[in-house]
Amino acid sequence: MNYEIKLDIFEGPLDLLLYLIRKNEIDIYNIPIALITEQYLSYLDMMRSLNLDLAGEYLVLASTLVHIKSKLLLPPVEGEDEEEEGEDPRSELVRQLLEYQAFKEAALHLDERPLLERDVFKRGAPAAEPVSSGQEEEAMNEVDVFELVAAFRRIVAGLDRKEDLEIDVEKMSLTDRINEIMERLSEEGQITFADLLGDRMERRRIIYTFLAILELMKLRMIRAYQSGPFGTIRLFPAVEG
Amino acid sequence: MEQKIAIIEALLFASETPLAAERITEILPDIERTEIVSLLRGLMREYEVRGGGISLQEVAGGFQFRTRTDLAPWIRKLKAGRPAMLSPAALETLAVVAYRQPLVKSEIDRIRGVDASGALKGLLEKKLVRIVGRKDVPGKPIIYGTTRKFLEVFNLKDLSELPTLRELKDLQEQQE
Amino acid sequence: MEQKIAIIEALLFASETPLAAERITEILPDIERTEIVSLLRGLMREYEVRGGGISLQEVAGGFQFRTRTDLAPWIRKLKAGRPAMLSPAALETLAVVAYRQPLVKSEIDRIRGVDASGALKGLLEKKLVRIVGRKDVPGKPIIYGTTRKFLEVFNLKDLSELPTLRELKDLQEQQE
Repeated sequence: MNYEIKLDIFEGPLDLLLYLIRKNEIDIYNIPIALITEQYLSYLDMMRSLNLDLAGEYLVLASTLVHIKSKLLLPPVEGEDEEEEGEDPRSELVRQLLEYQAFKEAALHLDERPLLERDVFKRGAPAAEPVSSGQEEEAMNEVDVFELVAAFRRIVAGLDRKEDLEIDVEKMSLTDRINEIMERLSEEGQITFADLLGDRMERRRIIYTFLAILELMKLRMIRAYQSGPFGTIRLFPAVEG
Repeated sequence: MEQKIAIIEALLFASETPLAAERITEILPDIERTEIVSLLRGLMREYEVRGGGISLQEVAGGFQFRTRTDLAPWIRKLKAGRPAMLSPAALETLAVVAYRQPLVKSEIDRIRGVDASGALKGLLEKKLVRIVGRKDVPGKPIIYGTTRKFLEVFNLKDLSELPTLRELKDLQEQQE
Repeated sequence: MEQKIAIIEALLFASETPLAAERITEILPDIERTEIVSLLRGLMREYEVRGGGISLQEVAGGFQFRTRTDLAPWIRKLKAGRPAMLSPAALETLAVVAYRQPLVKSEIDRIRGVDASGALKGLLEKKLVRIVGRKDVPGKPIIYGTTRKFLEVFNLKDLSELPTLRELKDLQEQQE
């Protein structure tokens, strides 16, 4: 049998460190780094000997601890900045630990609340559906885009040929402009190039607006007229054929 | 109120189906079945006398809380404005249009592997998808794209804000 | 019971999600909003005094009938299934998102000291966390926040009801 046990006693290296601090009844503001580093490393050894998969983050914190330890051993360097001299090499780690501890507590508080479907329950039966008139305009729920990507991913996963997975930001920007132009044209009937740019005269916006117009002309979706050289460019929707 | 009646009331409320007296006896084995039945009848009367919006009714071999029948017009009003949910087929079609626009229907059909006509019609009616134009190829097929309402509903500033598949995959990888 | 209270009670019972006073005002336009709120409070008190299995609670910006907390053991027996529990990793991630929102994933990773991808995806799927937008910095990372369902599940009226996070000020004070 494989030892594919996931060691989920600790939520990560910070959690392990907090555990060691508590176990040794240490003041978090005055961590004896040598002792804690030794215990931390021996814990990692134990995890390794059990063939447990060790997340990279554990090793990162190990090296941080060793680094702090060595800094504490060095005598204060002469000529160093006044402020730097007083800085405890442990303070950044302490700050991180305290922040993490605060959220760990917050998580426990969340879990203590009366949770729906655990401690409190809503009406269980689905409400009897009264026949809707169907006349009113349907309101739309705000749908999370996560569901949309997940849906797209499901389809793409089923395709033989792998579709191009990435969003082409350039293409999307162009499509945004095309959509905007068509919507404004259907509302306003005609529009000038300057109107489309508005006050936002950014280089990218100008380029994409211009490309969108070219694309729409190519698709025979719009017609563009210019009142003479350097004149105003007016856009009209092409008559649907 | 007596604790055992409170428990029965909570069970009736939380149950997904009409609750039979037998089922309650299984959960409260210390109480006789006959007592449970009389407690249920008492509860029914209490709600009837109270004349509130909820009544306890005997249906399909069990007991269930329901809204009073004569209040149906208001409930209908509540449900009428209810936000419509997109069906999985609609959501998939919308996803294809959103990520691949501007595109023609045959492209949607090809990617989804089924005919998308129905879903597409629904999305057009909901004004999430619109006709952008016609492609300049034989047959002049209609080109589709998403609308401004699509951005509103999905809380997006613009299309380039759509999450990429890679971002979703990155979230997934740590799963196991 | 007065007819308007009965209607409100029926609406609360029929609604799938917590019902806001505003929504009730839309359905009963002849009643002032302030009156509706006081009728709701009255109804809450009535259920509390009665001490039955159901109580009316203010949650996620609305009002909703729920079973009394102390009766959960019996309802769990009825539902038989294990209650949906969140893992410690999911709870920690959720706490970070709830208190620090809107925020990007790298911030969650930094605070927790581990990669939060798996937990984050689980929370997105459970609809406790949602994609709010993208941050306007290089790479345009996705911004996350909590949902209305988060408030509903954790029995919170709104985000301000979250207990205050133990301040990190302690550190500075200790060092002085």
